[in-house]
Amino acid sequence: MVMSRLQKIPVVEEKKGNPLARVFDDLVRFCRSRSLFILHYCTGCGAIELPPAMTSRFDMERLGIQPMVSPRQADILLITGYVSIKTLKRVILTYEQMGSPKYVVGICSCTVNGGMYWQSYATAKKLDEYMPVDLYIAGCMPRPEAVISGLQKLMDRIKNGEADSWQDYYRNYDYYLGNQQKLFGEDWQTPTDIITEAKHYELMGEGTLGQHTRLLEQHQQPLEALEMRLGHKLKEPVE
Amino acid sequence: MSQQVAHWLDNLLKEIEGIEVRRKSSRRVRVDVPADALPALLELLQGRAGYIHLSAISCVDWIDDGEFELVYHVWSYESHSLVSAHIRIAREPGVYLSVYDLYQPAAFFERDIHEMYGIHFEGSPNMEKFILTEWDGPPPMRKEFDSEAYINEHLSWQEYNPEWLQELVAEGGGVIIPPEEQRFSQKKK
Amino acid sequence: MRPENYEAQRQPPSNEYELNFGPNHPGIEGNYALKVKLHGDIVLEAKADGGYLHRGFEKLMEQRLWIQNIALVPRICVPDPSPMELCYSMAVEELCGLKVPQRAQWLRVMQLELSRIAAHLFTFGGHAATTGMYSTMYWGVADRDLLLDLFEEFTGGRVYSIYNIPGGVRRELPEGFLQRLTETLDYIESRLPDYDNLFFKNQVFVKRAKGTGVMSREQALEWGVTGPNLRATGLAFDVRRDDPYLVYDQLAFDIPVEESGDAWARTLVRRKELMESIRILRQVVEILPDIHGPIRAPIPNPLAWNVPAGETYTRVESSKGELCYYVVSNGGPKPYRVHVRGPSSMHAVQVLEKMSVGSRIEDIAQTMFSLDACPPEVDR
Amino acid sequence: MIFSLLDELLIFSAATVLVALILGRGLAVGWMVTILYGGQLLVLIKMAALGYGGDPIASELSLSVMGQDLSWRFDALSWFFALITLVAALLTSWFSCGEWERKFKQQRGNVWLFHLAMALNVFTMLILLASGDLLSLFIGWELVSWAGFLLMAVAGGVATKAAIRYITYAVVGGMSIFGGIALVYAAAGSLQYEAILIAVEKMSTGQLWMLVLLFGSGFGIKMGLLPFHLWQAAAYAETPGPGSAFLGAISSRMGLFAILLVLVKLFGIVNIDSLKIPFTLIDARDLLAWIAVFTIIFPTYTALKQNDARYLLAWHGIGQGGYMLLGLVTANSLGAAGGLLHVLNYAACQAALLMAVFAVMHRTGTADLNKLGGLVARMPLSFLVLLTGIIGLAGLPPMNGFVSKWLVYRSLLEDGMPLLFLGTIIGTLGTILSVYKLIHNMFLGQLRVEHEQVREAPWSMMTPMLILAGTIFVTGLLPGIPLTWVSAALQTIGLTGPEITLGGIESSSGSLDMIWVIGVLFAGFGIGAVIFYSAGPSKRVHQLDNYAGGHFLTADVRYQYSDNFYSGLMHLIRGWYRGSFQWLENSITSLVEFLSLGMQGIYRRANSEFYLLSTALFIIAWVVF
Amino acid sequence: MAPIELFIELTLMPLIAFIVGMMMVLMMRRIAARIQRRIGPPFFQPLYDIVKLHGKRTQVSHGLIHDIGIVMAMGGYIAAETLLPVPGMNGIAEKGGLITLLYLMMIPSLGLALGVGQCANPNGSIGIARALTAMLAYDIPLVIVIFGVAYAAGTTNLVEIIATQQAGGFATWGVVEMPLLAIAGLIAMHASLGKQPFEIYIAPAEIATGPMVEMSGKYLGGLFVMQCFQLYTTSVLYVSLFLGGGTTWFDFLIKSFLVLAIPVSIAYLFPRYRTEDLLRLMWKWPVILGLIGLAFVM
Repeated sequence: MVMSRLQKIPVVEEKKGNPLARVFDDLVRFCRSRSLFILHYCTGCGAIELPPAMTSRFDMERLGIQPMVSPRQADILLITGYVSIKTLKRVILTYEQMGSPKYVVGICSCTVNGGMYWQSYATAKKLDEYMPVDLYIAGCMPRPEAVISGLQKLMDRIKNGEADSWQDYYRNYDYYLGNQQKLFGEDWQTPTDIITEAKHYELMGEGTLGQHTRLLEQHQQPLEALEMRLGHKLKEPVE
Repeated sequence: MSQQVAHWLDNLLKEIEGIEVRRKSSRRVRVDVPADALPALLELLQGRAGYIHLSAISCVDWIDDGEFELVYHVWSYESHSLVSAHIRIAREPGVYLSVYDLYQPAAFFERDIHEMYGIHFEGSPNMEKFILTEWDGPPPMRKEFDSEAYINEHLSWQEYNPEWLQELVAEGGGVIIPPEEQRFSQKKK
Repeated sequence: MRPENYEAQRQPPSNEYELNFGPNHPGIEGNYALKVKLHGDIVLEAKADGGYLHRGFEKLMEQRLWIQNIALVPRICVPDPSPMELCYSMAVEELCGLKVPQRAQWLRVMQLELSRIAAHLFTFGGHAATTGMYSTMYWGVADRDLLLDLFEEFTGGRVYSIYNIPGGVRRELPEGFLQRLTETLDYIESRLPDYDNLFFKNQVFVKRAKGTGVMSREQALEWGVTGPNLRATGLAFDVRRDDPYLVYDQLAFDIPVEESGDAWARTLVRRKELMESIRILRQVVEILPDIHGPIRAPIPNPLAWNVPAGETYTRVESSKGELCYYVVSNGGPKPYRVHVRGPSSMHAVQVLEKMSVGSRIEDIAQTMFSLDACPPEVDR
Repeated sequence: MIFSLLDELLIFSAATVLVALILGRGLAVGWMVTILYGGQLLVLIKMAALGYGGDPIASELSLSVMGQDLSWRFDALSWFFALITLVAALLTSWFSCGEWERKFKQQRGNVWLFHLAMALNVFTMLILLASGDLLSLFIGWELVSWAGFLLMAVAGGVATKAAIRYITYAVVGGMSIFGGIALVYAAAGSLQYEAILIAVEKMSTGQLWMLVLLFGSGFGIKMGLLPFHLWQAAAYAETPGPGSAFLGAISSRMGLFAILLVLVKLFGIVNIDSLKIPFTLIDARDLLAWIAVFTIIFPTYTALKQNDARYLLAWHGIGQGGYMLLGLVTANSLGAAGGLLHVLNYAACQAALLMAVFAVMHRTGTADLNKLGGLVARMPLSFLVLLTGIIGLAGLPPMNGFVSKWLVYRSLLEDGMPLLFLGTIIGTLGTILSVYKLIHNMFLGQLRVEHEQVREAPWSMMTPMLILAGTIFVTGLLPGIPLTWVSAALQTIGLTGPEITLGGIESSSGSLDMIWVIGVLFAGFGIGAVIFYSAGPSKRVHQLDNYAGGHFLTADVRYQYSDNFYSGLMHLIRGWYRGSFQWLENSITSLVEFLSLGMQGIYRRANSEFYLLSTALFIIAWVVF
Repeated sequence: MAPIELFIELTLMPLIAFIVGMMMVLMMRRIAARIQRRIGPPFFQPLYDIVKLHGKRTQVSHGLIHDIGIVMAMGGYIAAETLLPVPGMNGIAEKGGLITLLYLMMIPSLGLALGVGQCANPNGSIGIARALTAMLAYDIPLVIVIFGVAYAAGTTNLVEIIATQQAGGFATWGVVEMPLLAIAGLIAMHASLGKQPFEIYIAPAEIATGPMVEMSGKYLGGLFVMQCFQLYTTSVLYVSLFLGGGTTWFDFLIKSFLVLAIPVSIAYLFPRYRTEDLLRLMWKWPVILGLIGLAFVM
């Protein structure tokens, strides 16, 4: 179970000695909890209960929650229901494109265990095999009230600094990648280079590298950023 | 009025050989034709009887007979009746003619049947995959495709066995499912 | 697709470029994609890409009991689930030769029309949002919620009501429900002038919607367009009237028609249909108290129910168009084959592809929403 | 005989031509010529006193042909133009040395002819600038025309066609000027400036009209004024790299110089102002102003449609000429200074821009805006130069283009000419639109796969580009330096300059201090940077790691939005590109002139609101409906 | 003026602009919520958003120009605020004037355009192309208005323009003396805010928020900051041109908020135009009004 596995990982949020820095950290965490941008991505049928939650009747904006269009802008990835395998690839790409701290909320029973599509060949059953999930809101489909109260719970956890499962994706990338490879085939890769990113942001963990990432490196030519370059000798342009 | 129309239709349909017409209700007519007579039938229905709306093409996999059944549902906006034309084609090699030149909606249904059943329609404008573009297994709607086995192989389930339940079971309570009745996901692989 | 092509050596030197609409795009209804090739802002080629919502319903239904499938079918079309239940129930009834009691038929009509109003309000919201008018969306979705409250009250479910079962309906109406239904209808009607002023008569909207996504009646018939989209091209065809089911032949309602066949006409047809649905519901409210009797026909033990062998094709007018089920039974406890023909399987794929070509990038989203395409119906 | 400084300059220049002619086929001729241009520039700098109001320097050489005295001398105006010419020549020649030359040779280009043509151009331009009377002016004029032709035709092929079109125009222009000179001679009996100045006072309106038309159209052709602008874009764009930059920077401005000399200095703005068009209320000066405004608008919007970077810039070159003329025609201190300053500013911008474009072309082999993209990661310095150039060209702070355009705007504002003002702003907006298209399609967006390995341009090309970029910035920061020269130049043609400070100008009705503006701007950038960079590190990603509606991007697909860049705008204005100037080129009817005459006529009755209103309504009706 | 005093002014002016701008964003969102029958965000919501975005742990950059673009977007506005006189503080308004201010306000757009360009996202590029087209649309009436005001005041110095208006109390306000120009200016200002029906360059359903599409974390935060400045600058400029600036902070802020409330209230009642409809509208009515107004001024 993912939750128990998560608890085994030491949380490396070292408390800074400087009280000013701590106050600042608390402020940022507070703001994070009060300003949540949801990605506008209807992955499944639970999305039908999001417009009511967002619009006049339940008005999520009063809690600082508002929808955003592209993954770059968003904080929360709502997996609203079953994810078909085709969608799951996009969801993973989208998740990797989002800026951390990012939170995944699995809405509907299907994200927990396949729901009523447990027999279906086309849907993934266990979302947290492929990406760390912060919160499940079960139900088929959960009412807007449930969605909002779930998000409020998430807000509390963000404020207390507990919702950091996004770090788990970096620290245990090998595990997630392994599951992804199992489902999508060995040559699975996304344009986002999680390993370099983990190194860049100092988020490497024991589980970042492993046999699956080695497999990935065999297949993938990592996409290096197009850094500006000047003067140094390069290969002759391909004619 | 629809009764009259149906009689008129009967006369019209006699022009096709080997046809069997059954009127199921005042607005539903079932027609069974040999596979090679279908294009002629549809042409007749569309051109002379006003059945211009192809409502759907359904496919049934009669695996025991080794045949696919294709059902063409056409509707007439004039006589307000629906004709379902049934044909049977051999399961192997599973090739049939496209009716796209008669009915444009056929393109979608034929494409759908192609990816779900693997039947190839000759002359259809687009036989590319649409829904299962990233699927490399066999056509899933065929009866021989066992989706549970596929899931077993590729996917796994969340185990739900919290401590309180374990305690309950240990005390002799809870629901204990005999192994043979367990859902396959809980079986040992 | 799988990004194996990163090392490609060259790009075609061309003035065209590609843009992906969806699956994660606000201009797309649900989880669906449209790959377009553009020059400037003119669409040269559009390719629909579905399957993101594929669950293999037809396969699933073959693996489950007849009665279990009732829980499955509404999920095929999320914004307008009730016709799905009805269509499936009608098919099973036809195979078993079950006679549905009168009261159940009236209750089903009530559920269907409520669902139609809810679906149309939702569509207006979505359509308005594609043109940047979020206020209509906020209003429409909020007002739809009142209808969902009614659903919850008489069926127990907000979105997926699962109210129809083969043989009738599941529950009797609660006390005083018709009164509350009337009040809600009054409220919705009183809101309509506001919607008119904000949305339907809004000159900017009219300017954008007129001439967008035009199809002629001939094209519509050729492409297999049904429902409000067909009626917007001037053909008064409605399954409820022309291939009647339930008690629709006992109800008085008009079939609204527009001639121009563009996004504006389609919106207007829905707007008028909403009025007609309210009219039907008012008739139901009037007649229903006088109809007594059982609400479902007796059915055998549903867990061991072998439906007689046979096949049937049932049609229902959903809010999006003609919805059909082709059900085959081989006399077993599970359906041998269920084929779902959702109206959007035409609208969202071929029609959208054809109408997008030559249109502008501004209008793709509007075209899709004005067709009221529902991707889960396509993907199943 | 003691040579004056001017003689030294001319001899130096002639020597350069000789060196190019004789040694041109040898090695490193480019460097040699470049050094010689540097020498000429040094001599010019020795004459720097001219730029600060010093006395004119005459040449010792004077001839007498058929009773006409020919003389040459330099004053502040000539010095100002000569400075731009020589700096442009030095830098473009520098640009051409080394790698560019080698590649040009590989592509079967004639380097010898190229350098010779450049040197000839410089030499003839100096002669023109030094002319001391109308006859020497005419001689210089013709020499410049033919030297220009030579340079344009070097590349052969399309370039020759364009050059022939140019020379046709130029010959017609020469005829017209010759006619004008003949008329002047008939009236004044001499071609010396002093004699003409006296004669002008006595001339009849008809005569003066005739002269204004003859000289105006003759010089206007060189400047690319409407409706004589059609030759210019193709001719400049097809000239080989550095030559194109040189011509683009200064060549057309010879026309402006001549207009200043003849129309402003000899005939006098006041006299032109009094030339009323019969039955209308506009005069020749308004006519010139409106021609200038239309010269801004039409070529700029033609540039917007170009898909070749060189053509885009060449069309802008025509448009920018309008600002200079407009500023000078307003003839108040701010406007004239703005117009003349714009010659310098624009020359720097245009040379930098064209060099950057040719640097890209040197590396990628194309200037087609649809075949480029994303090059900022590979050619960052060229990007920087192009960016500096487009900011200058579009007239945004902190670059120099802003100062000169600001002066022109202010002068129009003070004179109360709203429609002219509006016209210039429309032109500026069009410039902003098209230069963004330029930089976006070349340097921003998706890097094409075949450009993955492209390198930055070599230093022999980069250095002059960077010098120019620096010039653009410095003259923007300290516009007082060039404004002093401008002010001195204005005095020689009888106009007064504005009150100058180091950072701009002082004026009772709103002053400009670029040091403060730029200081605050950069302080703002600094604060912005502090806010931005304090927010934690970011990580660079590859461009294929991008939002595409949730899809995976692949490198073999083109995602770059480039062709028909302003498609929304084009939906409205596409119909307005009627190619009427092409038609005009064939038949000499001038529709635009007529329209502008009509509009200006109504407009000039400025006190009557009714006329203004009807003008406005007329324009609106014409433009919108 | 003492340098230290000037320095304080130059620091305070952008700071105040930012704080007031955040309140304006809040007002905008609250007005939207009211029209949509909602409650709307809490008071500090704009601040929460900005702090959160700046506090993101991972941020995605597409290159140096992407970074610099955002810096330019913020910095340009910070600089522009010092040219915009507010009660008691003139900053360097006298050294730049109206035309400089207008041009300085284009710097953020230019920066943004460059930054977005490097993201290599076609949605962003289309968005920028549309934004520039919109600029071409609304700048033409705006320029007529600016010309009229500057001509009537006889100066481009904003301090003097304000002083002229304040000289005779309400009767010498620009809106009283030049009502037609004031109306044209309001329309142009509405368009420059990029709210519906002029919201062609964000257009989520068409081009997925256009320029913002690749902006994450501090990049998006920079744009939020820019939006605060934009709202402040636009409304304060309008107040300075037509409503006599402010004598005290109280009436100055009231005027600014009221002016901004007009376009914002209109915005949420309309869908967006197509690009050419926007152009046609902006080149027709505001220009006609502006020219007639101009005729009265001349």
